[in-house]
Amino acid sequence: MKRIYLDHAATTPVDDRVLKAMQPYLCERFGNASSIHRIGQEAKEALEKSRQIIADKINAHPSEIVFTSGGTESNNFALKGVAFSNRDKGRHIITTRVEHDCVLNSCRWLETQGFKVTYLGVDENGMVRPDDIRQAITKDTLAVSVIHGNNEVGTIAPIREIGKICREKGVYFHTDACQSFTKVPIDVEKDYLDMLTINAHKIYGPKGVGALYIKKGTTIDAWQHGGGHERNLRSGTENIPGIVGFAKAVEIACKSDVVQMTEFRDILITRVLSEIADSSLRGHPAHRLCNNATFSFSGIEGESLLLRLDMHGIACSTGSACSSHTLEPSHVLMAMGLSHEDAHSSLRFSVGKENTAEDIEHTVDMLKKEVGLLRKMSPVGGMDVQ
Amino acid sequence: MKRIYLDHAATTPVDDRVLKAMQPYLCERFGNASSIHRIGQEAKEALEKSRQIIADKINAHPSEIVFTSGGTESNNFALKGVAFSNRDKGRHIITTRVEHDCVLNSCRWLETQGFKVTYLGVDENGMVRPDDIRQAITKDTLAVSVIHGNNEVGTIAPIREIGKICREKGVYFHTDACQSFTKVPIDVEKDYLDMLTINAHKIYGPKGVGALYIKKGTTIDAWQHGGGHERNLRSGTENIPGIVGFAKAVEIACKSDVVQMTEFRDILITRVLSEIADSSLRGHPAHRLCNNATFSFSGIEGESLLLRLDMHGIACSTGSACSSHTLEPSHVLMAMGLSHEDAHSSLRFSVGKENTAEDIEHTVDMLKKEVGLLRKMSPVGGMDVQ
Amino acid sequence: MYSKEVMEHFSNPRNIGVIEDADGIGKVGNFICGDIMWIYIKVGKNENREDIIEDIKFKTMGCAAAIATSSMATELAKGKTIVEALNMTKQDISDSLGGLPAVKLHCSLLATDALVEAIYDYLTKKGLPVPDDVSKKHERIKSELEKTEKICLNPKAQENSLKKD
Amino acid sequence: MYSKEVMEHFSNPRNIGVIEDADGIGKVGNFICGDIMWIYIKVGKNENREDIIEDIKFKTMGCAAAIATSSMATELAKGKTIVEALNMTKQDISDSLGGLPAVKLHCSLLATDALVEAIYDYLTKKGLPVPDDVSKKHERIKSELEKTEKICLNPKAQENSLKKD
Ligand SMILES: Cc1ncc(COP(=O)(O)O)c(C=O)c1O
Ligand SMILES: Cc1ncc(COP(=O)(O)O)c(C=O)c1O
Repeated sequence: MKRIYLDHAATTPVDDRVLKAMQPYLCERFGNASSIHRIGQEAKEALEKSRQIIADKINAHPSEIVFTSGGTESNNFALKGVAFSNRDKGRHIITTRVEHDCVLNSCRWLETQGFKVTYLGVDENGMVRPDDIRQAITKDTLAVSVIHGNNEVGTIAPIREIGKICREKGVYFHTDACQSFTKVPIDVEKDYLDMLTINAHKIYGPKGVGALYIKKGTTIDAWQHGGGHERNLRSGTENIPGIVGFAKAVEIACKSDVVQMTEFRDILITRVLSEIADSSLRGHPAHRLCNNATFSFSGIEGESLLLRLDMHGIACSTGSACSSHTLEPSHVLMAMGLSHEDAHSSLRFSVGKENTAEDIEHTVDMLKKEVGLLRKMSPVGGMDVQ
Repeated sequence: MKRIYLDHAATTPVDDRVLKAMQPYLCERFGNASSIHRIGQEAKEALEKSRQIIADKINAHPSEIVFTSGGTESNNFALKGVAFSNRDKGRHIITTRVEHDCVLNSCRWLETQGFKVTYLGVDENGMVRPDDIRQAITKDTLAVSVIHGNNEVGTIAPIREIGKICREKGVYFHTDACQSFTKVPIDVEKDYLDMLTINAHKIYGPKGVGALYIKKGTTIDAWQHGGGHERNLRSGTENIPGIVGFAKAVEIACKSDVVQMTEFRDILITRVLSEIADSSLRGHPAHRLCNNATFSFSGIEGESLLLRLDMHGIACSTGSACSSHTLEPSHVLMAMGLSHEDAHSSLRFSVGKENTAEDIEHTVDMLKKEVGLLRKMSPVGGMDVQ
Repeated sequence: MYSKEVMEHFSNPRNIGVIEDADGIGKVGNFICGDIMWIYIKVGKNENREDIIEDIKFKTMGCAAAIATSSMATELAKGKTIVEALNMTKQDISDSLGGLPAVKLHCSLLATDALVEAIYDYLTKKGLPVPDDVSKKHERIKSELEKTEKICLNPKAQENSLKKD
Repeated sequence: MYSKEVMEHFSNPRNIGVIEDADGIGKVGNFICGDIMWIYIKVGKNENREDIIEDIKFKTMGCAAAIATSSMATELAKGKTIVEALNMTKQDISDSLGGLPAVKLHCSLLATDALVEAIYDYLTKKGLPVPDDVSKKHERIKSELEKTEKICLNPKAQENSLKKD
């Protein structure tokens, strides 16, 4: 059975070219970039070359890139680092109800440390309203953090507009771009960004590597203390193979992949909506990530559909976390105003560059079959569909 | 020119068997361990199997192992997590003046957050006195953190004795075992450990992976917040290839490697002390890591000796950080009571399992030659040597 | 994550469907977790003239555990006397399925609840005496259903959810 | 980390040694960084009867930058008049070496200081007039030396050091 992986928003395989770039730095050029001997200096060079590549991609200066262990660390660092460093200037942070949990839970933790957080709502498409942000900013506001491409429903936030508001009001603007990086163009200057979170394992790079862009002049405390690596902003022996792989992944990301993913996503959306009754697209119809197709199928619980597709070798993800780890429906879908039932009946497909047109067609065929089967089992709306 | 790497305390190459174990998890079994489809569950299995291997090595239960991005993160997490979680019970932490910077700088940061830290001195061999710890513990003391195998001079602390004192007094005991792990036996039960920091890149595993052992029942806050990974103690998509590599590195670590490293270390020490005048061994003569040989060569600055050896393809490290990043001499050597001059004239050789007897002999030969040359240049004590 | 038995019952669930002229119907659901389970029973007599569950069908919207427990519960109940069926515990179901993940244990409770409700429905419809513990269970199930429905309408409830990737 | 020129002078330093009958000796050192530099000069006359540095040697204990700057400074000074030599700046030395890492810039200052001290020694020994700026420099160098020696004896100074691996 051929495996069809449609869960690229969760993680991606490492691209062969990325692996090839990493390999020399594992066994041969394995030096510690802090060592002054040749083998250490080789590592250092690889580190700085990687930093340059990533900086170039977002129009930043290399000295503004701090490598981390991933998106979670970058988001924790950005929010906590800025909050602790500026606590005498203010105690208020603004974010949204559709952030990734690492932003939300960093904010919740900051609330236990004397900070105040505003969690802004979104519209039914998962879109935050820039005007809400403008209105939420007070004299006490330190920073605004808004997810760029939503990991669950794919909605793309208007970061340039939000960034402009923040710059005008003199508050820091951070965006979590783990899902959008290399898919949606990002220019830290034009987007008025002060901080930007990116990671490697969503773009065919290795797990355990990320970065935080920190605009020059930003007041931020280190969050991981130690030997003073990364210009004293993030200590810890640099994961050179991982960082080299990250840079390679950035280097090979290309427009044509985005075009192809968009095409596949659109086939998926068009066929599902037209061929499966009582199915709805979640997230913004136009402003959405090129690889995200999230649906609700009424009368069906997402996890069972996911597992039945898995039996056909098709990997996707529930919009809801219920099925795996907690019993509560996705906070993102709930923030968009979905009922519990609709939230539970959601499934996320996220396409990747290695998918084929047949993968997509086969997925829709299997989806139709399994939705039909599960609806036959379902007491809810089961009579009138199929 | 053959390269002779004698800086294994800084980092090690990845063992071929480790690389082989990691490889499938990069490109094929690349799943996110939180995903419930098969490819995610495969990753989850690999994760839990790795956790078991590491737990077994230190006589812990798998649920007591939390994976992190490295030794620095583990140390930050241990100290800050316990401090913040127990701040209503006390504000005092005890550590030593010979810790790695990630412990020292975490402590210094905690001092800015209302905690009090005692930095205990050591004797001229870099050995902490358990009795000093006993006396430093007050009613306000939350935790004691002592480095197991010192990264600069190789001295091994009597953690069992210290652990016993801490257990009796009811304070948490943490040890940073990045240098000693797999070299000195560790048993979390017998050593009365509440927390233990280990990492992979010092034992022929990959960079960017570490773990913190946290004894069941320990009161500790998560330090990196997010999706609730690692039993809600450390969020962030698990670096499966890294973790699998870490476990493999632990699995292949063996007694015979330790025996061989000890032998090479002893040849190095014996030849240097007998053949190079005015050279002294730093660190404890008996209680020392099997791979560490740190010397002072009077009249010579460490960095220049390091770089001259580097020209012969021999990689080692200065005891002092002066040469690379700051101008101050090693805090460890200073804590041992060395003069600035002696501290600056130190060099650390750390052998590894892939070294050969010839590597060691050749290194001593080159060392003799270069020490002679640099002493000819030196105004200090240059007349009476060589 | 799931045992082989769970996956087997989830892949090939037994007793799916409705019984048009059912003697009793039990409808339960935990809206927060998103599981809804309906059980239909047809009651007959055994050689001792005791009420037995002659036929049983279910309709479930829910996760794999919910579907598997529905399937297993109906399998186990079929042919049992009403007294025996009422004595079936969530532990019996989860054991028969080779265990359930901790967060999914509630699914097996849901299945026994649905069965209790179906029997309660049968007894009350027929005007038969309802044993005390069955009434009590029925009250508990009813009140829990109302409670979860209330939480669903309370937007605060969703603020603590965790989602990974 | 270091330029090619620095590595070249470090690998093959020029003018190592002592001048037994030196006309002036300059001894400077930054004990905290661990660099100690001694410069010996032999003074002669050029065709205009000006004092020139006829021969120059050094002894240095220090990092690669300290050795390379000693080597470069002596190379540059050799043959220069005393006035020219005094005008040599740390920038001149670091430029001639293709630049130095920021943390190592002080090494080039050390080399010019050693040269100033050697010339000061020569002038005072000979009873020659010491230009004002040379006296001033000498005072600064002396007081800095005392300062760093004091820090060395103060155990607090070492508490802020950073060491990686
Ligand atoms: C939007 C978003 N932010 C943050 C993260 C966390 O990144 P990481 O898994 O690298 O910690 C993810 C994915 O996991 C994500 O999708
Ligand atoms: C004793 C000790 N602790 C902590 C660390 C930090 O570990 P890492 O480099 O994995 O962050 C190191 C080495 O770098 C070490 O030697």
